[in-house]
Amino acid sequence: MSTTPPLPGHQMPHEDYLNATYGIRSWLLTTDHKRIALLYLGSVTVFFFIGGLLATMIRIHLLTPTGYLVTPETYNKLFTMHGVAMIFFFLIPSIPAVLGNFLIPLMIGAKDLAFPKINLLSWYIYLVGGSFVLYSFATGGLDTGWTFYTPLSSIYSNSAVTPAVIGIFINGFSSILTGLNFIVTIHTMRAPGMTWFRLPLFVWAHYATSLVMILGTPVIAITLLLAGLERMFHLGFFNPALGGDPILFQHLFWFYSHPAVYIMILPAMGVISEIIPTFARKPIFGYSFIAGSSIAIAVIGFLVWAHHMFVTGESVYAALTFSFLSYLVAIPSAVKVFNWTSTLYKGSISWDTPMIYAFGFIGLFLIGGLTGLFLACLGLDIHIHDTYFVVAHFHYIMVGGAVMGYVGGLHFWWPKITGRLYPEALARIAAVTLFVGFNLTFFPQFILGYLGMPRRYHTYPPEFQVLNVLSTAGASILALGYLLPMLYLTWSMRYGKVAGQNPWPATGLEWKTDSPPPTENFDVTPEVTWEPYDFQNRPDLGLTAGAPSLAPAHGDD
Amino acid sequence: MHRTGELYGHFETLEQQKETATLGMWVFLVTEVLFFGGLFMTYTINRHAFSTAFGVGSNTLDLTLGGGNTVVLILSSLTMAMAVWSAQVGKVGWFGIFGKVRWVSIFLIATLVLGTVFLGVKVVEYKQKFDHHLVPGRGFDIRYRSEHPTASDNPKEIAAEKEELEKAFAKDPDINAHAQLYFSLYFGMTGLHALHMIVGAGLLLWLIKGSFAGRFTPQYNTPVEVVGLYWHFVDIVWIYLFPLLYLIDRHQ
Amino acid sequence: MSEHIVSPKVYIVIFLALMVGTTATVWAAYQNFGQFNIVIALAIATFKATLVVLYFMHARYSPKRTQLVIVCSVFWLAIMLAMTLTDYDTRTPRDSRLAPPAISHLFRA
Amino acid sequence: MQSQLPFSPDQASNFAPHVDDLMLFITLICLFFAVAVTIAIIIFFFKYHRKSPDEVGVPIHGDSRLEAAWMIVPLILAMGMFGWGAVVYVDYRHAPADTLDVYVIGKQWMWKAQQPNGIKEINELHVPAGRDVRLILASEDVIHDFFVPAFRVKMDVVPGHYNTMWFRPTKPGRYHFFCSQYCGTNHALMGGWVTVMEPADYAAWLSGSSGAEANPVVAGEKLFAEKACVTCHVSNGTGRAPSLNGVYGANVLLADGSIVVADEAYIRESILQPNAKIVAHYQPLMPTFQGQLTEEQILALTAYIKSLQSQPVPATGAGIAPTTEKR
Ligand code: HEA
Ligand code: HEA
Ligand code: HEC
Ligand code: CUA
Ligand SMILES: [Cu+2]
Repeated sequence: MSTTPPLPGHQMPHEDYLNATYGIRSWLLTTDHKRIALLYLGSVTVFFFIGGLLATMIRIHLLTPTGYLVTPETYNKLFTMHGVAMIFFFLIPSIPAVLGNFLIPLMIGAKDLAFPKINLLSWYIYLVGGSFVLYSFATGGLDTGWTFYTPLSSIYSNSAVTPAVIGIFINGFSSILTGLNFIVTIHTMRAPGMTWFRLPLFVWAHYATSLVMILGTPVIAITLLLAGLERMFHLGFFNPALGGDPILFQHLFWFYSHPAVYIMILPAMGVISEIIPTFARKPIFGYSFIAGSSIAIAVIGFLVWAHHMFVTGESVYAALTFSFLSYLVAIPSAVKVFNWTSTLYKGSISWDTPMIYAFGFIGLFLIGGLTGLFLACLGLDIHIHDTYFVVAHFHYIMVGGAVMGYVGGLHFWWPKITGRLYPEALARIAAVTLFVGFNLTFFPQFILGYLGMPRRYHTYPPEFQVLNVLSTAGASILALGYLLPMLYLTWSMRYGKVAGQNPWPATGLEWKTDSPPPTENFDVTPEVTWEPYDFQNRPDLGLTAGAPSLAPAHGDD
Repeated sequence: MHRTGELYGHFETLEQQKETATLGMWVFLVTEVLFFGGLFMTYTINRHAFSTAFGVGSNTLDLTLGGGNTVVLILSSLTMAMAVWSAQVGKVGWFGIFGKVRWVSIFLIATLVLGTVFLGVKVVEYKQKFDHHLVPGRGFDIRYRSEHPTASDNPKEIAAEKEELEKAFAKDPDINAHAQLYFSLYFGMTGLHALHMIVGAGLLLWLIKGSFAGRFTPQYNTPVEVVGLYWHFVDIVWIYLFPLLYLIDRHQ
Repeated sequence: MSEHIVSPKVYIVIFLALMVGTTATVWAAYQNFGQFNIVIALAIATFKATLVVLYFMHARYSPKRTQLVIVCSVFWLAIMLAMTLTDYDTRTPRDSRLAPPAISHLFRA
Repeated sequence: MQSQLPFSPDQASNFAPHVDDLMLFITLICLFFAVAVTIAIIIFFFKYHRKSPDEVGVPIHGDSRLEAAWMIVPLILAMGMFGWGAVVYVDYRHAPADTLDVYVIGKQWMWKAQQPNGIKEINELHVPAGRDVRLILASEDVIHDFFVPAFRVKMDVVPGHYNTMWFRPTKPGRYHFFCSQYCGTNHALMGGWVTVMEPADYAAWLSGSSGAEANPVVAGEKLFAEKACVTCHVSNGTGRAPSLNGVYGANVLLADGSIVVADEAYIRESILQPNAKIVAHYQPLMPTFQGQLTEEQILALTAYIKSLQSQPVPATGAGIAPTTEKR
């Protein structure tokens, strides 16, 4: 096994970003966006592991109605820490800071991001924030729910809220700096010929994501700062006993945290928009609509936050406004789904692993997104707010959507990142396992929710047990599904087949340099002369057969 | 990254580099707007709900110090703008015993001095609030000053304050808690602003060092320009803070 | 390089305008305009801020892109303030904020 | 009555059928899109499967009419969902005139209700069928949420605000209510039962219990508060003493390892000679009430403790649950 012969014609490049320099220092002080991406890959995986472990404990605990494993305090800490680790320290940084960091400069033909040192700084800030949060987890944990609602978090909770809040506050700046770097890079660092409408959709998606990062994150930072100060010094911004208003906290919190869900899903949509044309070997359907819908989601996404507050006693007029706008934000998402599906029409579709993840993504995001419409419906939200229906909704989008997109993207670009291919058969098995396990875990939760099981319950009436057991069974399959890629991807770094520049082949600029790329990305600054996702006029891809004998049927553009 | 002169290796031209840096700073300022925005939101909601308490709190602030500080800060913005200009045109002047000095250094030093004056005045104001038990926390007492006047206090002023407080208590029995909210916001907002000034002062020091080393020329003055943007932004925040904090219900 | 150099004269004029603005706010604060005191104060502050942005920060001479960035920041701030206020300003009185529940003493046995 | 969805709780209020219909409507629309997209993907997946390794797909770049169609059609449907949802919601947020007003207070981690005639209940709520009931909600500490799945209604209970919610119970019976806003350690235990009664029964219940002393349970409840039993015996088991919910008739594990059945005699002994039998995991803290209570009062207390059967069963966390086991 250890002496896999390289594919004919493919050889690992002589010098690349991985072996250009050696030693711990050369990694910890690197300003190379590709190395920083790998640093992030390592650290977000740690948090995913922690979050996943906590999730597993949640599911085991819920096997029986009275709770199987832990005390109520501990259970509350489990889901809080699960939410905090997964959202702030895994999913928000995952695709942008790992894949985005690695790929954006490559995709636009730049040598690096605009501010390489700031890029490194943002990783360190992430680490500092993460350490605070881990410190909080280790010293008493955190039991406020990931939403930190006041006055529970600012007055009543006895757990280690302060370090956690400080940690998330600090981590916010990491996110801000990443977003800032991306925006500036995309504006000023594009290679000659790389016009806005030649940008890969992945870059468009990250542009939109970055908008949300820079416009939303500062608000959560200040909000948590205020809540933290209130906790430490009894200031009373959100404490009704002193005249403050707990609802104000929710407004400020969701002003960020709703748009933040688009920080999580937009990059995944970007990944899917790359995978689908590559494996269908045709231009993506409605490029400008997909690009535009990313921006539309980012902008409209800022107008809907109070749909998390329909039953807080929010004014009826405000509720109507926010519900209406929540339905508007579904339209650009619909545009994406329909365009992806149409791209498959008359394609030349392969069943490679990334494509399986892409299909999984569409299916699960569809269910997750559509159930968002249930929640956005005022009359229905009265019933399903804060039940397991909500839990199922967001896991469908975040795990079924965003995490699937992330794992799919990792597979897609793995050859570029490491220069080697993963074992295809194993990867397909893992993808299918994940899909099955996922649905078994979270579908029953929709039913639980409609039946009225509230979320964040360490114990529940016995009539809910059957569905909970199903869900726990699914979760164990899911855990296995995640274990597999972790193992074989690590394995393939050393022993995988050598990939060559462009194994799929795909059309993006990142595939026109070595795998792994050299430190400066391109030996000569490339010049872009082709349209995105164009397989027809790209002899360099080596696809000689061409399209099946059909007149090239252009749409109306 | 390899550097050639002032050009970082991953840029093609100085112009691209400058554009990038300025855009970067502008985008950063956007995040700052929203960062302060959260505080302004909190301010708005609470002022709306407790206008009496906010008036009472605001009237305890010293308008001379606050107004004076406003002038100082705007003046520092002017000197900062002039620093950018002198860097752009590369102006040099004779300063007696110091000999030939670049004007950019002079203006940067002036800005730094003004900034320091501002912070100094802020310290004086904070000290007053401490003395008057107006710092949020257990000892907070909006009546403290009127009940414990010192020799230096003007008796007429104290009497007026007492009367105002009586009226306010009649309107809102929880005025102490609500005034504390005002002071939480006062310290939160001015404190965050002061923090930005301190960071700005650090950046100015760095610039001053660079300017004496002759780093800033008509060809390359991006750092001065970018720090200038930041400094002006901090000025703008104060332009809003001043009326919002110092000028509530002054006419009563 | 197409750098626009603003002359010191402009800077000084702007500075003077800012001083006038400062005086005006203080003056206005001592007049009783009722509800409009706050409006006037904010209008003057916004005027001053605009001057700083346009001239001291050279926004007037900056590329469109920079101007767009500025507009965005103001726009998003406005979203946050305005839409939160839609909730607060349209609540029915009973739902509005009160001191801690006045009925809870009923239950303190 | 309306047909019920297969996966829905009892329909016991005026809102329940509306919400279920709404659910059905949205489910059908969403099912349509989900099925349509899934089928399209599956068909394309197999039909256009790559035949030779270097084959390329047909370059189709897009179609504005299609784009318009799939923006407009979902938009219209979405407006349908919004509109219908809005109607139900506006109805829910505007209580009709002449409601029966019940005060409900949430505090960590129990609910207290007060009927219009002053009767107080803990973790219980009695309401008459067919009458518009309005709950006026207040919180003493953090945010809670009063949620009755069978009624399809919930409303947050926010400190510093009064929120109200209303419903018209339609079917007599006992229905779970929950706290559905996370409020700290025993959030999951902060629930109870709503009892919907025929109006006549409700009237009888009201007058029966308003005769305060006449009803031993009510009298006992009052005593339980007056003699400060509540300060230690917190209903959710977080106090210094075991929760008394469901203790009657249960097996109690004692500190010496033996087990006794908690019958009237045991309860009486526990009150008068608390140190005779110490419950496992608890300290002998309880003062004796010998000589401080009349027999009638002891009976009343016992009756009250017996009535505490319908509370949620506490979990098995250490220090939380009474070490009682139901047979
Ligand atoms: C990545 C994360 C993510 C994403 C993308 C979304 C997307 C959406 N979410 Fe979700 N949501 C969460 C994560 C996410 N959400 C989380 C974490 C919570 C809980 C927070 C907490 O309380 O802890 C939550 C909670 C939540 C609530 C509050 C529920 C409650 O507490 O009562 C609501 C209410 O409106 C909502 C709505 C929506 C809507 C309308 C969308 C839309 O953007 C979805 C749009 C997509 C589609 C609609 C599918 C594609 C469209 C078609 C195929 C066409 C057909 C469409 C029509 C007919 C219109 N979400
Ligand atoms: C990115 C976000 C994210 C992700 C990926 C997940 C992943 C999972 N979540 Fe989580 N979840 C949240 C975000 C997320 N969740 C949030 C925000 C909340 C709300 C918190 C709150 O209420 O405050 C929540 C709440 C939540 C609840 C509700 C708790 C409650 O309300 O009482 C449940 C219950 O089932 C749950 C389950 C799971 C499961 C089974 C997974 C699985 O997908 C996890 C699978 C992953 C692994 C298991 C790790 C990787 C696997 C290995 C390394 C293999 C080896 C490991 C083992 C063999 C154990 N989550
Ligand atoms: C100072 C705290 C305190 C007060 C006040 C108090 N108790 Fe107790 N009670 C305890 C403790 C501790 C125990 C468990 C140890 C034991 O069995 O003595 C207990 C046990 C009991 C038991 C047995 C419970 C079981 O699970 O078997 C009953 C019944 C009881 N108390 C009733 C009452 C009544 C009725 C009152 C008021 C008249 C009261 N208690 C007041 C502390 C208190
Ligand atoms: Cu009270 Cu949850
Ligand atoms: Cu949302």
